[in-house]
Amino acid sequence: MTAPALLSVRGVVKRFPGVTALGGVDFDVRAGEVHCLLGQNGAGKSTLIKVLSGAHRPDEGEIRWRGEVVSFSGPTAAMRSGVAAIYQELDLVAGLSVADNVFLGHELSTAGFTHRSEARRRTRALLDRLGHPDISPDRDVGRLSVAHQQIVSMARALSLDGQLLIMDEPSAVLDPDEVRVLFGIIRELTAQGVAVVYISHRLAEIREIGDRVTVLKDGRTVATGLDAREVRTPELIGMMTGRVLENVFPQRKPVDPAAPEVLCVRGLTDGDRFAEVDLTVHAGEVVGLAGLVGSGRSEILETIYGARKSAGGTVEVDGRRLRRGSVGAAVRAGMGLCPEERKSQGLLLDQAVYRNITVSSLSAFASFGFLDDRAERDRARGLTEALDVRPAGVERVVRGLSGGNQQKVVLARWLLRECRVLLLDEPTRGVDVGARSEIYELVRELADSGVAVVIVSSEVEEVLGLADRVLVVREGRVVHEGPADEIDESRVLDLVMEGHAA
Amino acid sequence: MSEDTAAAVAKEKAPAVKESGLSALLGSAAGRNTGLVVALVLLCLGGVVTAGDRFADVDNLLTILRLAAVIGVVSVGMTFVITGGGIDLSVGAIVALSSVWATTLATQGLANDIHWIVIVLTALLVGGACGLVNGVLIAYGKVVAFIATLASLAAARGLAEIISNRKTQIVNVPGFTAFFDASVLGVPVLVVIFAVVAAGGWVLLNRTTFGRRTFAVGGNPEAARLAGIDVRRHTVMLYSLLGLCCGLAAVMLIARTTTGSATHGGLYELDAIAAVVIGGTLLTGGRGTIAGTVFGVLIFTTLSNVFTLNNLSISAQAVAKGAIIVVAVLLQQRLARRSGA
Amino acid sequence: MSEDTAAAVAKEKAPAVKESGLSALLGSAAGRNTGLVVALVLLCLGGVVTAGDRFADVDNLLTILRLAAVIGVVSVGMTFVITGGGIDLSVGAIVALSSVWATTLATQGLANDIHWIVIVLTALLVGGACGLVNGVLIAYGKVVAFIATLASLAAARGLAEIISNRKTQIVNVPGFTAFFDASVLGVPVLVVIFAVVAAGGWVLLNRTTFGRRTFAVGGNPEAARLAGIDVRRHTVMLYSLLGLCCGLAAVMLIARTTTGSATHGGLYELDAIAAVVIGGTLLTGGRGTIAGTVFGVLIFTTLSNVFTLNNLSISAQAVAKGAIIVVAVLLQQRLARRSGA
Amino acid sequence: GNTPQDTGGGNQGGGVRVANDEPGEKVVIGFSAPAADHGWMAAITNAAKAEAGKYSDVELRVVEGTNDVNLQISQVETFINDKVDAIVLLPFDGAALTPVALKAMKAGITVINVDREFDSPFAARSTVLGDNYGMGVSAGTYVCEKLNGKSDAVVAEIAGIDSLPLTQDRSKGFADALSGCGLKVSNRVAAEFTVESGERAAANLLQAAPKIDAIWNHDDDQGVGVAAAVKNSGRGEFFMVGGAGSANVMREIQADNGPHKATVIYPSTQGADGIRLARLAVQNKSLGDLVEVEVPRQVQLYAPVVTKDNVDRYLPTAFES
Ligand SMILES: Nc1ncnc2c1ncn2[C@@H]1O[C@H](COP(=O)(O)OP(=O)(O)OP(=O)(O)O)[C@@H](O)[C@H]1O
Ligand SMILES: Nc1ncnc2c1ncn2[C@@H]1O[C@H](COP(=O)(O)OP(=O)(O)OP(=O)(O)O)[C@@H](O)[C@H]1O
Ligand SMILES: O[C@@H]1[C@H](O)[C@H](O)CO[C@H]1O
Ligand SMILES: [Mg+2]
Ligand SMILES: [Mg+2]
Repeated sequence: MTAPALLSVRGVVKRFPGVTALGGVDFDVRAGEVHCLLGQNGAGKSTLIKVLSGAHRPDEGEIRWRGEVVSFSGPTAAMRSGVAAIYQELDLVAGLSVADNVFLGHELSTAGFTHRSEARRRTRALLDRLGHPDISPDRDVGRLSVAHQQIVSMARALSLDGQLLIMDEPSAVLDPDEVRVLFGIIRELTAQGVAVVYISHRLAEIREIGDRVTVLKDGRTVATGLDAREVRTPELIGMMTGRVLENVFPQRKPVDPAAPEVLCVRGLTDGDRFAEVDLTVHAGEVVGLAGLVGSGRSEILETIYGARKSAGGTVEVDGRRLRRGSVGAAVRAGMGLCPEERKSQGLLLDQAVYRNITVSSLSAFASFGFLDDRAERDRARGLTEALDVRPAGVERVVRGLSGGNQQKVVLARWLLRECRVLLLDEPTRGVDVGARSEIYELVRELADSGVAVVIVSSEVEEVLGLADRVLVVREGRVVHEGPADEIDESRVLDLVMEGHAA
Repeated sequence: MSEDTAAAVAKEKAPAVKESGLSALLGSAAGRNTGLVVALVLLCLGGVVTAGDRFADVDNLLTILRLAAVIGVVSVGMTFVITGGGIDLSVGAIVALSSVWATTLATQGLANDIHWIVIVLTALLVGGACGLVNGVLIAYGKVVAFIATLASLAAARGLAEIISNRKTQIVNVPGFTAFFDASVLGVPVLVVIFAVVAAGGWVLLNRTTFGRRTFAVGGNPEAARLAGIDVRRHTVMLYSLLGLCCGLAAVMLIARTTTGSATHGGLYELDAIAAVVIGGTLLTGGRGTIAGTVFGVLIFTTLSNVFTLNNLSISAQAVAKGAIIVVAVLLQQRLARRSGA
Repeated sequence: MSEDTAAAVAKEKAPAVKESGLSALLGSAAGRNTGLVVALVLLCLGGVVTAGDRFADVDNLLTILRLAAVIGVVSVGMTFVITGGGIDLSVGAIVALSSVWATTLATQGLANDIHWIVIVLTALLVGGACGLVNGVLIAYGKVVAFIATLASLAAARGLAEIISNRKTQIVNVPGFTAFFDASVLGVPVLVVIFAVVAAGGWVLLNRTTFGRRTFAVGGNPEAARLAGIDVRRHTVMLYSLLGLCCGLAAVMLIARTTTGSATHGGLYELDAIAAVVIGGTLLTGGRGTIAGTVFGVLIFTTLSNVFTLNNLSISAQAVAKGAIIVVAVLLQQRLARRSGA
Repeated sequence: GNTPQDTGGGNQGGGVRVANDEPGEKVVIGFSAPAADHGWMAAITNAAKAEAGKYSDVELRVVEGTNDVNLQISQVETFINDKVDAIVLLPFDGAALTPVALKAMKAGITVINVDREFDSPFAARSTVLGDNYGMGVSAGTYVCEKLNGKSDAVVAEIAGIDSLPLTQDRSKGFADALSGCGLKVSNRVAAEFTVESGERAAANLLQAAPKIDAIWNHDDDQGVGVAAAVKNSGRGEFFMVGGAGSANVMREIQADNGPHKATVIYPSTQGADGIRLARLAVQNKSLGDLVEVEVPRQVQLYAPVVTKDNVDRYLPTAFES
């Protein structure tokens, strides 16, 4: 490929108060290619995206678009030039319909009056193209699952008809099936000459869809223009993290068959999304729930945790039955939940990292209700160091952290509490390769110390690699249960999709 | 592409209009506002039972509507600001200042010399300008809306007092009074104005890009910015719009009372916000309904009408009002939940 | 693990306390509130320049503090509710109702027979109960705080009027008056109470689990819930706390005026919310500062005092007040931004 | 000059020139009143200012009008700190301001209480009062006369701010006078002394009572709104009596083209009287036409009924609301 660069970036610098997010980024994007951006959590990928799409103004550096130096005055200017972006933080407006969100800012209108049916029709077409005839253009976006919101974001980006499409971790919330559809569309677009900048922490995806790779580390380009199919994995990881990682999934210890049942769920039903779920987790065991997006796994976890009221069934921890619909009771009994949507369900975005970590363990730091602030910070510091949260500093406000680092903060909260039962819903979503193996490591250590772990993940590989036992959930029912080493990825996918028009 | 669109639009316009016609509008509004409708109906039933014909009389219903009109216009404007994530405490003061400015001897002189429309234009201009100042302070000065408009409240009332020398200014412009005292097919002009503003507000909020963007700015300003919306400019427009509504309300109040006064519009901020919020608009922004606001206004005005018809003591009225508000809201919630909205 | 923690806590307690001592407290409070401090200092300078010794006189400063005390206590309570994501419009009405209930003939009779503390307890009880009702309506009834407390406002004022038969009730309990009229080392008891409430509020908000949970509940209620906090119970506690503050404020107002009255506490809701918000507490919840609130209250009361000393025209005062509020906020923002906070 | 300067305000304070007007020692007077949220209250302050302006030996300090008793108390405290010679105080709530007035008196400051009465005789050197009960009686008596024995007459009342004791006094006087001729109030609403509230209350009242013979409205500023509502309703079967005595209403009475046929005066010149009394008391002068050596303890103003026949006499001192 010797086509001239569609976009060329030189020496871009972006600073935030106290942090230099980008310290000199160079890379080129050619028409018709899929250019992948790789880097650890906090490396600056999302910031770069925002600079390119006009959402941030760079402090230094030069951006050339079709050979001319440009300085986008805002997102509108970028969109007009043909740059469309899907942001990591799913910036949609709850309360507006799907169609309204798709055309927000570039509404179809005459003299200010919107053409609603036309917008609906086009949205319908875009959603169909994305393999989602099930999403209604009239639905309130706030009521959609994250996965479906991601689809809407993609529809929105497609509706802009851009020459450059930037996607910041689009696959994080999608299941394999949907990723396949997404890749189909990317291929379609690149064939028409559209350039795609693609961000993902999943190296397999990069190999499958990418043409060239640029690696960022601490806000700088460490390598650019690498061939996505040729470059070797250890080399990539080395460039991203500066160290060599092997053996992503930790060694499993066989579960002691005599270990006590810590979590025991019987006939759990919510009367809507799932029914008759039985689940037993022994001390030291990791149980994985596999299933498609929307299969009801999150609801199952939330109901076990008491965050939703069940319609029937029981939940016991260490043989003691929990009150229905009471998170307090679950937490007191030693349960912890890492929710699926970290931003809306997990984090106190405007508060310090340490406060986010200790919020569920406050009484451990208090005597007569008075907190020992310093002890809190120290414990939190220990955990953030162990999880390699970057930038370091427990006083930092969580909002300023990158997506993956935010995820680690939520994890740290429950690590601190030392639960009896830990429910993890997509714990590695948006987490980089390095930190991922650290999280796997931690989960394993917790299990080995006697904690009962339930993990939901859309990455089958992760479920199989981490769990001792696997449950496959389809449309709210458990359709398979068995040891993880007796089943392989394709079998799980078959079970997951059975009866699903794939 | 835009030609495509135009064609497609042309083709689909007819059915679209049919679907979004009056009955659909009423249907959907009623659906989402079941609780409010029920509350209003119960209130009216209460009126009929306790006051009989005196309540159900056309004159009385027109009286309720006329009373609702002034605060109604302000509330429609307030719906936009709140939906857009803001709040405005200065509306009453803006009404006062506009009413005073539009009825100074100088303005009335001009009105008599030129045309009574001068009074209307002055009030709209003053109201719009106040709104503009609020908007600029909030959007560009980054002063929290609550504080910025609280400051405007103090300043506008003070200014109104200075201009009027704290006297009630009586209007002596015959054309003006005649126009606003008239009726159109039996409906008082003030009520017609309210209806037009409400309908216009509904269209603006639900059928235009301005409205869509208002939801976005209020619901998720960052997303709105990323979508290319100029959030600050939009915010200024929202407050200016509300300011215009206040100016219009001032005109209506001048017509109703035949006066301009620095004491006009007392506590309108609370009344308007209450009507908007009880109507179902979220105080945190991003969700708003004009129909709900209109119901909210009607509930409050009907309530005081029924109380007066029953000769209830003011204290008992207050207690009953508190209780009824809570019941109305609980009703609205239960019914809205049931209908899955 | 909890033993580990406990041990760690015990070990580290001493230095932690040292660091969080008075100087650190003042330092950090001043740091975060630079703009407010500057605004207050400028205001005082203005006072000294225009009124000289009449302003800088001890008696005058005590007058300012005494004025600040009543609304100050309410504002401290309001800081909790707003930080916790709520709002309370009924505070003035609760003050009125508490003041009336605590000064009925019956209560005063008991107070004369038993001890004047009966008056205090009655006011606290009534205030706390009102807060509890608000909290329950909001947390369990799921009525929007704005509407729930607006309803309480109406109901509590109405009730106060009914109980007092709209007459000002005069207090004739010598012990009560004597106690609250006294001074401690030259500082009036009312001011001492305010200081204690502010200090207690600061500790509660910044140094206890209750305070920390308040931030969490206000910052992201869903996340707080999933983190195991009983958000509804906490909400009820927040409103009850504010209710108690209102009860206490009622006691202070009774002491100051020797009366209970249904008209007491008019518009305290606006004053308190304004002080809290100008102090830097976010109206959307999740961020709150007691020190800021105290500065907010002092700014408003000093402003009134300086105006009083200067014999400014009343209307001009209002205009100036508006302008000064805006300037104070802009100042606070610029200075806060510079210090990176 | 040693004569009171004409402020050009014209109609405030008829004031005859007497020897008392000769300038004496300088008197600093603090003045505090409730918020000027309605015409009468604004007029009170305007009249006080105008009166003070007439005397070269009076320095008047007017503070922000407020309905927060706490703030008003602190204003008086500031006056005490400032060691003013006299305080003219129209308290938002008489009882609530009593302690601080007592404090002022103890500090040797001459306190003149206006309109709303303190609950201790020691809290003021002198009190200038309107006659609220008497106002009701005057209005009621006039209504009785006008209705002339019509026993089934419908009488309505539009009160002012209902939580004020003075409103209750007025209503009581009105009811007492009506019962004298066998009538009673059949419909009663309360407004807030403002034009707008008067219009609103009246609009509802007119619906509540399909047929009315007489209406008494407590306050003429709100009366402007009441008149607008009446005009709007097209009703004219009744006559109206006003209250307080604003120039606007008196002009209507004079023109005899609106519902207002009479009004009962509640002088807004009380504030001005307060200033004069304060000055005299501080300067140890006596009240001109009285034999007394001292300023009297209490002056209660008369509440006459103004009708077409005598309106010319009252119009010049009526307040422009
Ligand atoms: N608005 C902001 N304010 C302050 N710091 C910020 C802000 N946005 C990003 N940063 C900082 O900039 C750095 C880069 O963040 P960015 O979100 O670009 O990382 P990323 O590569 O996208 O990481 P991830 O893979 O976790 O999404 C981080 O250190 C982050 O803390
Ligand atoms: N096919 C669907 N039909 C209806 N609702 C759906 C569907 N798919 C997703 N949803 C919505 O998505 C939400 C999330 O679904 P759920 O939590 O059960 O998915 P999951 O199995 O946990 O998948 P994920 O891994 O994406 O969280 C549901 O509450 C539901 O509202
Ligand atoms: O405030 C009231 C009213 O204005 C009334 O009209 C006269 O008496 C005053 O005290
Ligand atoms: Mg990112
Ligand atoms: Mg899920």
